[in-house]
Amino acid sequence: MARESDYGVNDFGLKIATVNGTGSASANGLLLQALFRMGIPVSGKNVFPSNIQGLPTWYEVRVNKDGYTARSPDFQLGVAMNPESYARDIEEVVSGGWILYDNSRELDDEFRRDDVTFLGIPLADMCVEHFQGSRIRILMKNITYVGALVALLDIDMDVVKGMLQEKFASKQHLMDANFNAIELGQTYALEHFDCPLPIRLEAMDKTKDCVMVTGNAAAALGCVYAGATVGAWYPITPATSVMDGFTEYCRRFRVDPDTGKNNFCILQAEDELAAAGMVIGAGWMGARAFSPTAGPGISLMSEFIGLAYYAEIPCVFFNIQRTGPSTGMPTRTQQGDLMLCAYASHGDTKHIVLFPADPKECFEFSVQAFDLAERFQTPTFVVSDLDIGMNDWMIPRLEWDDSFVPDRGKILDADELEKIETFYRYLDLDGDHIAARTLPGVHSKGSYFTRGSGHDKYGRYTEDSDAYVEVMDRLLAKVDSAADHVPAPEIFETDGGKSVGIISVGGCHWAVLEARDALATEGIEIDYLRIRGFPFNQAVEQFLEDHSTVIVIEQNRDEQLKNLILLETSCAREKLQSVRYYGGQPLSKGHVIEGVTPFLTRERAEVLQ
Amino acid sequence: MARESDYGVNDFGLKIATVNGTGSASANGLLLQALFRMGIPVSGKNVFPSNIQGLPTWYEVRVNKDGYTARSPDFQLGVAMNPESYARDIEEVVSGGWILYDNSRELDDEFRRDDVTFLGIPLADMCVEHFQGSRIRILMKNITYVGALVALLDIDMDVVKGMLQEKFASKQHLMDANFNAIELGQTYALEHFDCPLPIRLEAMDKTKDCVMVTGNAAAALGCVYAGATVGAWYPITPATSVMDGFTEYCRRFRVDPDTGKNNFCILQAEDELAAAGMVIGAGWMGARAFSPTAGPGISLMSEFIGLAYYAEIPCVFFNIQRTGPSTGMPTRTQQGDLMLCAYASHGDTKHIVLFPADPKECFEFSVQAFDLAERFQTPTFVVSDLDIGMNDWMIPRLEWDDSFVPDRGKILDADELEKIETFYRYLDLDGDHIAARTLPGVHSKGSYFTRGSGHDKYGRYTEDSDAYVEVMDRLLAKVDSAADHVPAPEIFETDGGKSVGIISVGGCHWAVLEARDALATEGIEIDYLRIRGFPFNQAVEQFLEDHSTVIVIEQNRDEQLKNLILLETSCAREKLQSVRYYGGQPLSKGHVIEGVTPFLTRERAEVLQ
Amino acid sequence: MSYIKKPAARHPKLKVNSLGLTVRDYEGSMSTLCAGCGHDSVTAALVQTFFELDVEPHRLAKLSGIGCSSKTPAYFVSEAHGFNSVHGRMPSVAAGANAAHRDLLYVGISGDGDSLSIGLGQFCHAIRRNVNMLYVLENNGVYGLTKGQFSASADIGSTSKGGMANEQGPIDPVNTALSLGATFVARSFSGDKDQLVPILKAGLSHSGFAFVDVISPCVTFNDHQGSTKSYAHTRSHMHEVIETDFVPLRTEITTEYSEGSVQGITMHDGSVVKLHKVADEYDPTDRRAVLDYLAEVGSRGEIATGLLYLEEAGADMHGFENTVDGPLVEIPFADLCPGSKVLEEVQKEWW
Amino acid sequence: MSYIKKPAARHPKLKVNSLGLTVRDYEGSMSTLCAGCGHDSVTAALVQTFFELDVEPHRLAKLSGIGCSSKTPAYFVSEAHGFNSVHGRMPSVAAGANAAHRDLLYVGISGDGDSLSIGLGQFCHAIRRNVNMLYVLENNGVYGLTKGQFSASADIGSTSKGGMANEQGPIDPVNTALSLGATFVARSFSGDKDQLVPILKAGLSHSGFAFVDVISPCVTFNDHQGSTKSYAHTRSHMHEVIETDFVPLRTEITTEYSEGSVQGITMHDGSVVKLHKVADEYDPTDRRAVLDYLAEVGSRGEIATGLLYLEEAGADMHGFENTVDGPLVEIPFADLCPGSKVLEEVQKEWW
Ligand SMILES: Cc1ncc(C[n+]2csc(CCOP(=O)(O)OP(=O)(O)O)c2C)c(N)n1
Ligand SMILES: Cc1ncc(C[n+]2csc(CCOP(=O)(O)OP(=O)(O)O)c2C)c(N)n1
Ligand code: SF4
Ligand code: SF4
Ligand SMILES: [Mg+2]
Ligand SMILES: [Mg+2]
Repeated sequence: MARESDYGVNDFGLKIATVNGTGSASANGLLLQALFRMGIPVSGKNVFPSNIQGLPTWYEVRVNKDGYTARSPDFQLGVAMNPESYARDIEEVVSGGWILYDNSRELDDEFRRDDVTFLGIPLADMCVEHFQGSRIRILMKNITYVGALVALLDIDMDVVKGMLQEKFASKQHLMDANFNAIELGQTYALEHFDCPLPIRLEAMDKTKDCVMVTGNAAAALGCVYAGATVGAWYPITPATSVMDGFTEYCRRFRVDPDTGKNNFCILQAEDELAAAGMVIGAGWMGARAFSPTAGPGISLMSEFIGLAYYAEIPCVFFNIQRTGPSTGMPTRTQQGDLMLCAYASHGDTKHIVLFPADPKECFEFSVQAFDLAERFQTPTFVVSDLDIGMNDWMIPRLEWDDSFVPDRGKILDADELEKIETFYRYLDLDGDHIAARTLPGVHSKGSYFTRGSGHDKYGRYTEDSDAYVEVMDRLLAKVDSAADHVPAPEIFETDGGKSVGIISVGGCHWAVLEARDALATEGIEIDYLRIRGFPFNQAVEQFLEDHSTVIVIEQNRDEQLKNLILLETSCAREKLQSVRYYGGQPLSKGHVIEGVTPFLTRERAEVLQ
Repeated sequence: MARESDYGVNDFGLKIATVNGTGSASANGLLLQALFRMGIPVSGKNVFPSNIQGLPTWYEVRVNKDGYTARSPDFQLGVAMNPESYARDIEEVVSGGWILYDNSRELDDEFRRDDVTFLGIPLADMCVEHFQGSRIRILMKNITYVGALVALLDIDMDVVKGMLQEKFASKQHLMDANFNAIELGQTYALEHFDCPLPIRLEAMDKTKDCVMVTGNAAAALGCVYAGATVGAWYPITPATSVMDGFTEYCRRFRVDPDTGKNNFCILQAEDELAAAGMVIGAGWMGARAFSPTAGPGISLMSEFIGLAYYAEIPCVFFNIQRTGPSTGMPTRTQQGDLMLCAYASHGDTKHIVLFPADPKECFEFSVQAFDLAERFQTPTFVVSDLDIGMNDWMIPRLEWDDSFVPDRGKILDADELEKIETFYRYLDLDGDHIAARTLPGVHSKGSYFTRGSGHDKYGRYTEDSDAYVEVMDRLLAKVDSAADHVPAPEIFETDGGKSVGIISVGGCHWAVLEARDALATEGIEIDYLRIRGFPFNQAVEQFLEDHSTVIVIEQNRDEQLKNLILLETSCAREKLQSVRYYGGQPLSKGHVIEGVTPFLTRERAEVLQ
Repeated sequence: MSYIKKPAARHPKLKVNSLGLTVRDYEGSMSTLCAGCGHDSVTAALVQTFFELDVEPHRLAKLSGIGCSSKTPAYFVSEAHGFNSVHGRMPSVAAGANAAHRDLLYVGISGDGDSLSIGLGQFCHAIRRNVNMLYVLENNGVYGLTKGQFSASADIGSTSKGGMANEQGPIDPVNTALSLGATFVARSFSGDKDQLVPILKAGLSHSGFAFVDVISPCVTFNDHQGSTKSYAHTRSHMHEVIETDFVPLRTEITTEYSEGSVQGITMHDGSVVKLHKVADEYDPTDRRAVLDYLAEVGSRGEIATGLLYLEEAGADMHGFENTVDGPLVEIPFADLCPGSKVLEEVQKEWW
Repeated sequence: MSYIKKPAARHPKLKVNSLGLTVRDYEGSMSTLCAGCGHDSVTAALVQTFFELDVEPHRLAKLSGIGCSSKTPAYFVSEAHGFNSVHGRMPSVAAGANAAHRDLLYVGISGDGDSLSIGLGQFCHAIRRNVNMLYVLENNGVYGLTKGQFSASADIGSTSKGGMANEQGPIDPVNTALSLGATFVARSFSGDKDQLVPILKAGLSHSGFAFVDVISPCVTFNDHQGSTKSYAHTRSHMHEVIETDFVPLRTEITTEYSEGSVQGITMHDGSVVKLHKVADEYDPTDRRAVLDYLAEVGSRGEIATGLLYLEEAGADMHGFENTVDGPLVEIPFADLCPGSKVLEEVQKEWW
């Protein structure tokens, strides 16, 4: 049984249990949108099965006036629409909470709890009575529970109606049905229950500079803004919506108005190997090209990634991580591919990796990834995850500087080529470890032979030890030099230097932030650094040096981030402590507090100085 | 120009430069074999291009009465048969050495050196005179230089003739030609030069308990002895000869005498992905199955390796490493896939890896790999390299204990299944982290569903956090527990505990041993541990603890072994120093001494205690 | 046979087969596919096939890749051994399994994405190797599990749910299989169990790679108007080229085969496949003629169905490899390990 | 054109093409293949093709996988851009390159191992996508670079150097390409430059995937008696179905095409391919008829050669994707980035 917990106005969690494929997603979206439009910070997490229709699915809504958006497993209100999962859904509500359910069929005694309030509404019966046709009845049942929530939570009905009007502007009969259903639910709740509940809403103004979007949509838009023209992919959850988004935005913004033709080319490849090959081919030609995928895709692309590394071809890969290994849990989140992305492929390799923490960074890092890939002429990864990529996130409005000029790196144009004596592809002329490249078709002096086999700095085939080593050493230095160019870590430091620090990455951020605040209110102040890029920026090294205990928080079993720190910084192992959660849900404050506490008690005296 | 160097009777190096595809390989083999049969420790390293015919190729022979077999770049004698590579070949001979060349065409002045003795023999002319047909003339030219070496080095002519008799027993005309050529060369040398040279041979009895073989042949034989029945592969240098060997030995020892049918099945797959799938399918059925490949193959197999890890299917992969990344230098050696093999695939994974140092261990570890794979129900890698795999090595004669019983791990047979109530595939009943498996077709109670997607300990599909985590935690513990079962490290300790230790792996061994002896004669004594298995045995941890400086010597750019030690032991980073050579040649004493010296001078006082 | 779990007490009226099992014993766990998904009908046909052919559940190995279709092995014969492998690579797993244990029955279930996109190479090479298995491709023209993208079998002009028309030519698995020398090629429809079951039976008896392309509509993403793999389209465009009867070995064969329209082919295991031909001149053993006939039917926009081609004589993978008759996994270690004497001998050759 | 390097001083007698380049300017670095390798003859034919078609070297992109065959791009047109990628995966690299820059000429060189074993899936999908490129498969029935294992194109009964006979049926790339809807399919022989050069020219002009299977003997591992891809066997079993003339755009077309045995096909770029047919009834634009004819020729143990099938109308990859006419790489950033205004607009939809 779930434990009791704090809650209040604009501060609670609610979990809606339905069956997938029944249209609940749009009802839940409506709900979340209404809250957002009321100016209240809100977040929504979709927990869905790896199938298409008929299995239990959940939507978790967190309302938090202070703006905390991390997942919270404390649900004050359960909307239990799926008898299949009653047992679990009812148990999950905290003591003192409420359970809204469909009492068209009576609730089995085994599900009863004394410490929560059951709010039964005969949803199915009402829908049978008021709507015709089984499909519409199923859909309207969802809208009806939203109607009940309007009453129970005091949602602004005008906002809801406004949204329905926008949505169904051209479909009067659907608008009518939705209005009807909303009001049915509202009326029933008002008549039968004490509305609103103590957990309820009050309009605020905390969302006006914000938007609500998924990380994958934002990443897709980032690719458009970065000037990517070639996208190659093979469908895979949870990366598919990156390409869906790119397709949609390209169709809107990238079709030549005169000819109706596309200023882009999206190739649905036959598999991930082919997708990687396409991206590399396009990168070789000078296009900004990318492929979104997940762990299994990266495994399959490994050989090609090594080619791009060694032949120095810019290309961008998005890894929207899901729970591994193997097929794993494709609809659950994890950070299990950190090491893989850093070192993918056989032989000595190392790659640039960016770690966004939310859709805002998905957008920004997308753009930056193409710059880095071209500047350093090497595969660059944007490593996101299912939680960031597929869930709705409230983020500050995105901005774009119209003076932005993409960093194409060293590319010799026809004029430059005309002037030089001979072009050598892998010759570093200015000591920055980067050799100029040329693009095919530009000038015959720029021609060279690209290969994944041994080559010297002139670009010639070689089996000579020294010539081979010389190129390999430059490659290492080159990628390492990207450390100063990847996004610098975000650092949260308390006033005085503290001895304990936390390091984390990606979507862990929000739970860590919340936990850190919570600890601070108990007088425990901790410094915190969030890694945003690999190879690690010097600031990471500094942070490690400045703290005697550093707790690394991440979402995988094998301490992959901690391992990267061990390998790539000079930090002593004794300093590093590990907190891991890898059950497939987004990280929550509780995980963090529970995880760090054992290390704090030891260090507490010091911490509090 | 090469530096002068020590040499003497039964102690020198010779390098033969020819053109590949001209039959020099068999002439060189003849030479090496003769030396071996004279009882003199010898080793041969083939340096060949990644093509089939017409490019420079070299064969390095090291004769060492003390039994050192590591590559040595000091060549007292050069046999320069390829004008294409004269410049390099002549330069490589040490000052005071000799160069045997074909003076049918006069040597260009630019190649002359004052500090070496040129021994010209008109080989081409002699062969034109004595043999008919261009093919036979080309072949006999090689035999003729061997004849000259017989005189120059004092090779036992009876031994040579005996070998030719064995080899050409059924081909009289070839035997005659060979005898002829040998004698031509010998006679010419005796007549024109002061024979033998100061570098010469004297029969010994140091090889009688030894054999001469390549690592790949030995590994192949190991697979036969381990009882492997299914081999699946895709050709790739330098792994191809593993399957060539397996095929040959199976044809000899595994054909059912009654039916003429094969007690094995070798599948030439369409690529490495398919080869991995086949091995996994066969392993699922209970066959001992393996696939030999090289780095690119492991990259391509990555997805499947994760499946085998997560679904717990025994399978054995041989990675005969070559120089990476990408296609790299396919005919050069390296240890560039250590990290990859330890952690291959996306998500949290870890694998058992064995590291043989010579063909003897290739044989033994092959057998052990199948035991480990079945005992721990997980992919197991034997990580060798081109040098070990394809070169001729002198090793102690292999032994086999006929009482050997393969360790099949926990497999429930029909009787056991008959007795139990219900079988659950992933349930650990005795706390050793290993769950019993069943084989298809044995008993209906043993049926279960194998999958790479989320599953609980009962083998059921799951998307539940706790159920997923429980299995993942067991997997980690399971593979870690293999640390006590992989081959223990080989440790060479000096009498008193020394503060400096070396850790190395695989084929580095021989150069390290030789360097260590050399240092010892200068009074510098160093302890040495050679890693033979991963996860690391407790003895590795102990060695690290016992030494204040540990120098890790390996053949890759990125300190991969050192990194594995950092990740998988509790050793402090400051202790670890790195010596790397990754130019594609086998490691030599010089690399080691040069590499460790900087650390020794610092520690020297201490070292000498 | 002694190792079959005792069937639980059953409704007394349920028919039992010669193993004493009822059709329930051939079912699997509850399907999690969409209500109405074609794949569930294929599952039902498989259940009936295994039941009627008296297949010992634990002697059946069922394999798949990844996809909605690839989930179905979980939904039939719970007591068979199942392997849900990785996307597109099931053929190699099946080949390896079969190499190790040739005495089990192998059934592979795949989808059009699984077999014709990511898995095309493995699919073709399994055909070339003639791996002895029943291979069912549940073909719906889309990637169901990833929500409806066109697959490589989508026909030109077929529209997606959003209304976009596919322009690239399809890879027709039947044509591909025939071109590559497949020894058993059939096409059927998940909505036609009467046609499908005898084909599956024949496929299971075939000694070699028995390929069955089953049009299996995706009700969620590809069953709308404009789709050429919908129930409606398939029903109205199906053209049964040949009608199949399967007469298992144990049934006494009494029927005489009339000349002309019925052709009887004896399978390796002694069963007989009787083919009632729609057109007299159709010869299901003449590969080229079959290809031509199918091309003609196809050019009319019709979908030829039935057991289209059958060749019982060719060697399977074990034939090519000359493997022993029994399963490799049952050979005792003593017969595999040459022992110390041989090791000594071998080493004499090592100089 | 202004960006072609000035040709070095040449022997005055060497013929120059319209760019002022001699055939030498189309050569590459020295071959490192075995003396006599068929692949070197293909290289020579390519050199002649590019020279005679006045190809601007730097506007040519030459790609390959891994293998002896895949090394050959290094041996022609040094001033073209070359990409020796990974084994079996060149088609995807070519597709991506072409997607980015459709205005270059693409030639892909592959081997039978590269295209029919590891690369079969990519090969088939490049055909399906109709990637605009000349794709030359240097077919020797073996893996040359890894020393002579049978490849998937090895014929039944063909023996290895050691004498072992191959038993598995071959994957015939011509048949496969035709079955998959390839728009240009030819087969030739490295030993027959006269036949090969016009085919290569036509392939280069074809707008779509121009597939040329070239029997290219491996003298080291597959040129012995018993091999069906040897010089001797190919010479004696070659059957030229069709003779090709290629008339480039700039040449005035004066010939009249007689009915019957000569068929003229105008290519997308205005060049004309003239096909002199051996058999009057052979129609190189009727896919099914071609397949049947080839099957018949093949059943006699003969190898049909020539430009076997040609279809100039179909859309290529860019047609399917509706890409702009010019290269994507040349679109200015300003036209690609929607800018801040649009970003504001888009975000209004984000609730
Ligand atoms: C390596 C890899 N890439 C992508 C996926 C995602 N994926 C799962 S199923 C599927 C397509 C399934 O299509 P199909 O085989 O036609 O089966 P259907 O669902 O239509 O029955 C894809 C792309 C995956 N599981 N693994
Ligand atoms: C992933 C991978 N696997 C295996 C190899 C080894 N390999 C190199 S070339 C080759 C076969 C080449 O055969 P083919 O394409 O027919 O070319 P050929 O040498 O016969 O011209 C193989 C297997 C490789 N380079 N990469
Ligand atoms: S999505 Fe389509 S293929 Fe998948 S279960 Fe639903 S109907 Fe079947
Ligand atoms: S091995 Fe064969 S294919 Fe390779 S270069 Fe030599 S002859 Fe040509
Ligand atoms: Mg499908
Ligand atoms: Mg070949």
